[in-house]
Amino acid sequence: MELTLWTYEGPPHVGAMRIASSMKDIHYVLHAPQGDTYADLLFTMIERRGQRPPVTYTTFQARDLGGDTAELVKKNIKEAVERFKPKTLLVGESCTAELIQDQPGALAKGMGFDMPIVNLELPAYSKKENWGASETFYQLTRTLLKDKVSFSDKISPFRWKELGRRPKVNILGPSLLGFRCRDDVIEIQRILSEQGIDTNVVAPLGASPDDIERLIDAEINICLYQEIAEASCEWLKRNFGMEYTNTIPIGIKNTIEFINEVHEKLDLPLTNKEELENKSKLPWYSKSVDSNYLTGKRVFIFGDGTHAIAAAKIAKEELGFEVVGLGTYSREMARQVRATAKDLNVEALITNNYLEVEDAMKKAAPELVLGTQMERHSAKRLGIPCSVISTPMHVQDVPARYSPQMGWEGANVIFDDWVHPLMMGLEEHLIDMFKHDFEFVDGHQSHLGHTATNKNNILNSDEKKEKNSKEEIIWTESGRAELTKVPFFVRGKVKTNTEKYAILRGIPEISDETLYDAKAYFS
Amino acid sequence: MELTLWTYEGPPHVGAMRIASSMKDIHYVLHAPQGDTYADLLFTMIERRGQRPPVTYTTFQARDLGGDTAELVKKNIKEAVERFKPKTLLVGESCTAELIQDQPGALAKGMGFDMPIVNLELPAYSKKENWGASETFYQLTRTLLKDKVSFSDKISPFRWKELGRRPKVNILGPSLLGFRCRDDVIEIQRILSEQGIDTNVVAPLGASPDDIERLIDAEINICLYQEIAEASCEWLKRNFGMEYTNTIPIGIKNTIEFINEVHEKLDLPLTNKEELENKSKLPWYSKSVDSNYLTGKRVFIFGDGTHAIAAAKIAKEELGFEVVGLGTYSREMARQVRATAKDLNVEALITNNYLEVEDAMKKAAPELVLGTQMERHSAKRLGIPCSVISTPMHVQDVPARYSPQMGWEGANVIFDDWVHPLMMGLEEHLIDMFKHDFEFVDGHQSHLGHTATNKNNILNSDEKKEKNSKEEIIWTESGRAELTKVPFFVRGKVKTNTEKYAILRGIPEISDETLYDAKAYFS
Amino acid sequence: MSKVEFKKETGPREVFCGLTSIVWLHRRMPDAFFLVVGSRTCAHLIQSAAGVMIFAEPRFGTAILEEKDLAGLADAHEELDRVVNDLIERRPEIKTLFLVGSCPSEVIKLDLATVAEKLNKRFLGQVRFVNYSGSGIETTFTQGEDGALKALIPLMESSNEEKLLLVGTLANNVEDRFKKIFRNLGISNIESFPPRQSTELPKIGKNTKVLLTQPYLSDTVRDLKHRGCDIISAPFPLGIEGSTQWFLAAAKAFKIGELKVHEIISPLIKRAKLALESHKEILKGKRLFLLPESQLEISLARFLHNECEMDLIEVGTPYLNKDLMKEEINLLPDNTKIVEGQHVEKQLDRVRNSNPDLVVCGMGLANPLEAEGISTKWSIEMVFSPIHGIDQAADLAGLFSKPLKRNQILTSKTLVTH
Amino acid sequence: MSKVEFKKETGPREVFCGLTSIVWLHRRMPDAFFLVVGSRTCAHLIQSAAGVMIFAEPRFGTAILEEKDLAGLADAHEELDRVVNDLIERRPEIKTLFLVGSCPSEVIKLDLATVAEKLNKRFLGQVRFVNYSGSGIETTFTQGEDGALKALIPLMESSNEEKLLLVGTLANNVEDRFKKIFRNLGISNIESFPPRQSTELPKIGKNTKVLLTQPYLSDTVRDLKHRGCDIISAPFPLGIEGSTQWFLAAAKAFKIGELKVHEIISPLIKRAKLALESHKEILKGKRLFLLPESQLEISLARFLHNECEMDLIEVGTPYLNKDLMKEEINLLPDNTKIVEGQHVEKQLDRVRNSNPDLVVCGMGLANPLEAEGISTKWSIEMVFSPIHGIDQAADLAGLFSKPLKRNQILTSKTLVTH
Repeated sequence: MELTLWTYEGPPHVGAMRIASSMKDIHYVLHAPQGDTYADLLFTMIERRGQRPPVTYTTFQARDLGGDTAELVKKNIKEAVERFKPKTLLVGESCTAELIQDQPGALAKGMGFDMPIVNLELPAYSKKENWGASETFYQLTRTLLKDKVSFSDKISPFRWKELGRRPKVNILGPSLLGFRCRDDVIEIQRILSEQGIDTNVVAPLGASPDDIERLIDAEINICLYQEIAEASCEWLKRNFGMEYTNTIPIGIKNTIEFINEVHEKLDLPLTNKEELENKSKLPWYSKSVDSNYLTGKRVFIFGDGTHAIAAAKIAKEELGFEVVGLGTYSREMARQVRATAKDLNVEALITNNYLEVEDAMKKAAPELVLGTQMERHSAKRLGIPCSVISTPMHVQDVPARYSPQMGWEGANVIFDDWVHPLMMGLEEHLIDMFKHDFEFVDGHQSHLGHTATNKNNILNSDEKKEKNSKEEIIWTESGRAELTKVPFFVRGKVKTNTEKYAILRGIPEISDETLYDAKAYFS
Repeated sequence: MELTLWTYEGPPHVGAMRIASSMKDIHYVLHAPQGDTYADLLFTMIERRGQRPPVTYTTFQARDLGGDTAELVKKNIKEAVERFKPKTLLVGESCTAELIQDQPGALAKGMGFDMPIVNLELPAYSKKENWGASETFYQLTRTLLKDKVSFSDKISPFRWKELGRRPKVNILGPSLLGFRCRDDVIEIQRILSEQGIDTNVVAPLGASPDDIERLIDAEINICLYQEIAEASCEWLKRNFGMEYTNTIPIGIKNTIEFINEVHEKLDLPLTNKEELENKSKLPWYSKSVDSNYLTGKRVFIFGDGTHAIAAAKIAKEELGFEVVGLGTYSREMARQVRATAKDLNVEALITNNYLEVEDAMKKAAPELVLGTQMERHSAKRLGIPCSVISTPMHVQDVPARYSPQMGWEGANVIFDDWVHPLMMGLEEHLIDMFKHDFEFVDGHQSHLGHTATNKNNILNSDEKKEKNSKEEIIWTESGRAELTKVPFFVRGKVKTNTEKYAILRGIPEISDETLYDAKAYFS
Repeated sequence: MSKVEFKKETGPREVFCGLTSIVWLHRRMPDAFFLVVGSRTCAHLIQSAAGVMIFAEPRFGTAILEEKDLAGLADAHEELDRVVNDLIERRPEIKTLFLVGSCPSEVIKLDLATVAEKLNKRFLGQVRFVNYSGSGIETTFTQGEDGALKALIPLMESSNEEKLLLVGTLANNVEDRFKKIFRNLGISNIESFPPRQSTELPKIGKNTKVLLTQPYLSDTVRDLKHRGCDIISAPFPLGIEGSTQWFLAAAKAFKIGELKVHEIISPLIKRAKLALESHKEILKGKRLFLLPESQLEISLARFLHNECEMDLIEVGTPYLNKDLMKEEINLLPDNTKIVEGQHVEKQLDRVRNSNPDLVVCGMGLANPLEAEGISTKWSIEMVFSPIHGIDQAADLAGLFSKPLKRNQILTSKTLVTH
Repeated sequence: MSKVEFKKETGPREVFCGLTSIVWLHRRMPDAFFLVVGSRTCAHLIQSAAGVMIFAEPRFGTAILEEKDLAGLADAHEELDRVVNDLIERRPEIKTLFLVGSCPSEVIKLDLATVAEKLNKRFLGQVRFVNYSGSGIETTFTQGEDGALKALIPLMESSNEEKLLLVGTLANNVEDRFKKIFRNLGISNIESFPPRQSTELPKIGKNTKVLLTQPYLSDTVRDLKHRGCDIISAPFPLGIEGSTQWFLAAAKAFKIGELKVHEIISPLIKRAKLALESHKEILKGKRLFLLPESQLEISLARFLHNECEMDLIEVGTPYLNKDLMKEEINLLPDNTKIVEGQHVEKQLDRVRNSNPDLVVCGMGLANPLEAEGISTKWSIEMVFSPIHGIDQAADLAGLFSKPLKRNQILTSKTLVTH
């Protein structure tokens, strides 16, 4: 049993719903009690969908348990098939139904329909949402393509040459409730098209079962989100020899590397390499002298594997930040996140517990947090600017405007989204610094809260706790006075460093000079 | 003499610089002392331009005044022409040079150059930046095209039919330091192109003098920003018979009306009218049930004429807000703003004094402010969410990402930019409402400041002032207690209304019942 | 009883389960903690329904069952013990801990009552443990509150003091208004259940006169009756009419004359009618379809028809206690069609065929209906907003007039939904 | 004096005028108000230079001349009178009002001295008026402070008390550090000019020993000399070397032994050297080009060469007072090329031809140079940052190492600039 106040991921059947809702001509009969219908609102409220998810809940009740719930399943399957006439039927169960073992998938298969039926067995007590989505997409792909395995030759990534047409690729992974998938797909298609590469199928987002059957018309697969598509890509590689890409095109460097990888895999010459550097405004905006203050800003990153890894790279190499924390809730991508963290000399935080993330954030004393909606709120409590880079998300993460994370425009979006909160933080500081009290009797309203006041609170409350753990280090009046002169956005770090230094040198009282000594020591 | 702590517009020669810097192959010799070079940073820092403005400052000093400043002007003109080899030369003076009456334009014309020379006389002591930009663009257009007037027939807007080609239009008005001009131009060109209409010339942004000479190759002009382009459009109409558009395509309704207007002027049938309604996400996002709370939100609008008028229309008709204040600093557009305000039953505020705007804002007790950077700061002080819709702007108003205000994507951008601050305000409120004290000892960090606390301060300080003016109206304990139960974002308005009601009815003390009476009265 | 048409329907539903009521119960009693014993689905459900509240207020959580907990019940009990210990150690300010059963815990027959009993012994004098089920196989949405209140009744001491007991969660400011009005009527001993602190449970007995504020408390009412309480029969205090009759019924139970009641509330009624006017203008003659969710549907239908002059197409309700709803049903117009239960697909067919102006429904259905050009109001807002009482009648009407007004402002044609 | 190469240049400039110094002066003396008498250009210039400060702090403003003010000077005087009256009515907390002349007010010969005199009489005991010119036809950037301080000298009372007077605006925390160190040296009577409150002007006289903190105060120094003050000759306290010699010079003036000075500051020097190390690693051997703006250029060049081992290509300065800068110039390496004045186009040609690693320049030039692939540091930051003193040496070096470090991190090729 695990005590959970909040969870980054839903249960695996919600992952299955993400795949079903992303696609056309699919229906999902879910053996589940009435309460599980809450999941519909994720799609209709967060994504503002104008269609209900294509899901029929069997809605069994306590009184049905004594009777024949299997009959209830069959009745619902029959009604759903008649009403929605899907081209492929997904059948599965949520946590409660898993316990009563009605085998809805097997029941469906015995009902004599001639459409493909995918039996989804998603262990609700050990797996989570992204795994469920990945497994569903994999089972669906497998079901619809398995008969073609034996009849098909291995697919050569170069065959477009013989076929005398532009190369074709599939874009796999984008789904509803994924972070900015809607726009990433547009951006990546645009980039590929500019390079003379056609998109064969995008799936699951917007695809029908027919499209899944057409996957093997492409030469290679673009694995756009590993959390969702890697299992399917791997199966397609094993069974049809289809190569797939490993680079996630988030940030300028990764986008260029991605374009390179696609060209290499297809054996297509890359003719406009020089141009690529100038497709996004990020490099110039980052180089512009007003961005100089970004150098070395301490950033803490937590999110899904794909976005956390990409964010770390952009933060360090493209914006000149210092990454002081990196983590993910995607256990499936723990290995990759650990590798990236190691390169950055930080320890990766792999957890599903947001309180641990908040603690780590507090310890790292960052100047910017990049995280999920939960980190946004944790950062808010700590008075640290934050930008959201990953699911789980809220309705404000599904903007009306074109807001990809990937490709050239994605890099532009990232520059704006990450720098704006920092800039606002700096504005706070400057206004605070330049304001004079008698002119601001009502107090100055801040988007970060009354930074100065609250920061002091945080310092004070930290202090109380730390006094015990750090063997009663005392701040003298001069030390304390000097500390308040340090700009707010580095004050936390200066305080920690000075105390570290004092412990190291066995200095029991921190004066203004200790502060300068520590500053010199750590510079 | 006018006491000014801050001004919405710079002097007219800065307007001229905006035109010169927007264009290619132009150089501007400005008779001005060294300090006036500050204007370069508007372009290199706010717009992050990688080129210096094409301006040579004569840099006369006190010691030159006794001598021959006219010679200094000629020396600088000569050097500038030799170094920069412009195709057209602008010559003018800033405020100080205007006083010493060297007539730099006349001097330049006497120097025997064979390029066109535009003599800019911009009265610095009575006109402002936008007027200067408009006048410069007009003088430039006139200078480059005046010789063609007598040789040219009136241009028929229908001549594209006889010529057997797609209709051609000019897009006039976009300039550097204009609000989102860079992206508006792209959006409008896209929309016109989809309709089968070609862009002949965009000016001044990106145009050369040769392009100005080509203006008459188009059938009609798109007057995209009246502040800058109307004078030129009018001259082109008078002298070449070129029609120009009046609708500013900001918001869905105006964009559709704009497309209609262009089609009508060109006598081009509009074939995809039905489609147009669905080109932007704004209508659906606005209709989505999570937007229901937007209905009747009180919004205060202040900016340049073009953007303020457009904002009022969108606010009312497309987002369902109530416009409680509308104003502009553009005296040239006062008539139009007054007309719009009249339609909305509010009084237009025409002023260049930001303190007057802040006062009006306070009185109107809005829930959202749409304004310039100055209104953003005023709103911040008052704890009201704000979105920036107009110049004058800061570096954060020149985002890396595609951020038009016009057309379909412009409407998407507007939805996000206006609703996000409101949503954050609401989030504050909800978190505040749902939080429980003992769990938030450090206080909750807010992007609006500690709303509750500060709101109380504002109420209290207001109260002190109002006690005198409103004949000592007293809030009883029950009235005060009831008022604190009102959600923060309407509390100010409820307070004002209740007091209004009390005065109207001659009630000296406001109890909880008075509050309910007033609420019913105003509902 | 008026000639109302009743129908029952079964099939797939689109409703919240009883766990959702934790979202307002934890607000009402900030010294309590609600620990759901369930699956990741339960945790995800509550956080999805709670929205932004989850970020401010972790006074509810889930003990998520894992593979190993399913192996043997003994182990599960032990695990739950551990989780509760951890929780109480970290949150020593908790005074009452609700162990909330869920679909999976019910199916595997986890005995929360026994667990609660053991824990009560161990934490005697520090934390009280109660248990109830919010499972979706037994309860719908607001029924969760019924379960939670019922679970508290055994903890309530007995007293023969005469008092008025308001039963059902109210917004604090509405509660204050009601108490003020009752005091003006001459009823001074008034208590609320649930109280604002879980430890301050009212005492009850044969002189306790129970006045329900919410219609979904069947089990609670039954147990209060068993404890000797007198249940005042009345419609519910939604709208002017319902509230007036509700006050009258209470007054009658306390032998206060009707005249006195009218004297106190007629100024309130007068201004409420004034305030209602602008909303009525929008709602009048509009056709309303209520889908089942909150059990408030019948009272809302009565208010919206009788006071706002809306036409009722169909009134859905997840569950119907004809006895408790008797007074309400009497006030409904003839031929009102009440449908208990749900077959969501068939019901939506009826919605589409009946061409309604407004549909009251859950958040999962609202946007899809809007996309079809049908205005909607989400029912969940009714349980979060202060809508009870005469003074709130206009605000209650406003919840329904606002989407219609918005629809008038914005273009009304069917939109492509991106 | 070392063999330094001097050159003068005239032509179009790219520098701020003296009005800009209001931006830090109003921060230093929060009880003062700076009223520029000028044009809309002046108002726009200050708000553009002040950036976000303008939103927080309206302690400066412009009386904007209009057509009608140009018609006759008498009317203009009257108008100014009216504006000042309005301002003081609205801002009764103002203690000192600086009337600041501008290019247009100088050209039309508006006599601010006479206006100030009249106003001083009228507001006697309430507000003091002083006037100076910040006009761009007479002053460059930091020279505005020189004018403002010079204008205050007549208001300073005389005293023969022995004291150390630090002259030139310092960041408050730097000032505190300096005072602490001087006290440790045994100098206890230390005052600053400008003071933190405009009304608390130090008294001066023949026992006042003036130690300059800023190199741009020629006129102020002249007038202080006239008042009998003793000017201590020293380099400026930028970097370890400059600060050390500055302390030594002050100590000498107070007859404090060198040994004592070294005893006090050697721990500071030791840690400053340690802190400087990482910056020196980046700066060492890099080629530096300083464009004229702040008059700090010579001191910066000395620090960056002698302590950070940068190579100096050209040191621009808007104005050179060889007397005041004597000690600094002595510390420069042989063959340093100092250029006084500016022809911005020719100077930029030299920048491009000399292939520098870093250019110090104004905000108007920085991004255009970056776009050509040349790293820059804006000079205006030097007058806003706490850079003085031994403890700040590493921070001062950091201002220059940061852009180079950033350049190393980001790709170094020439970019398309959108």
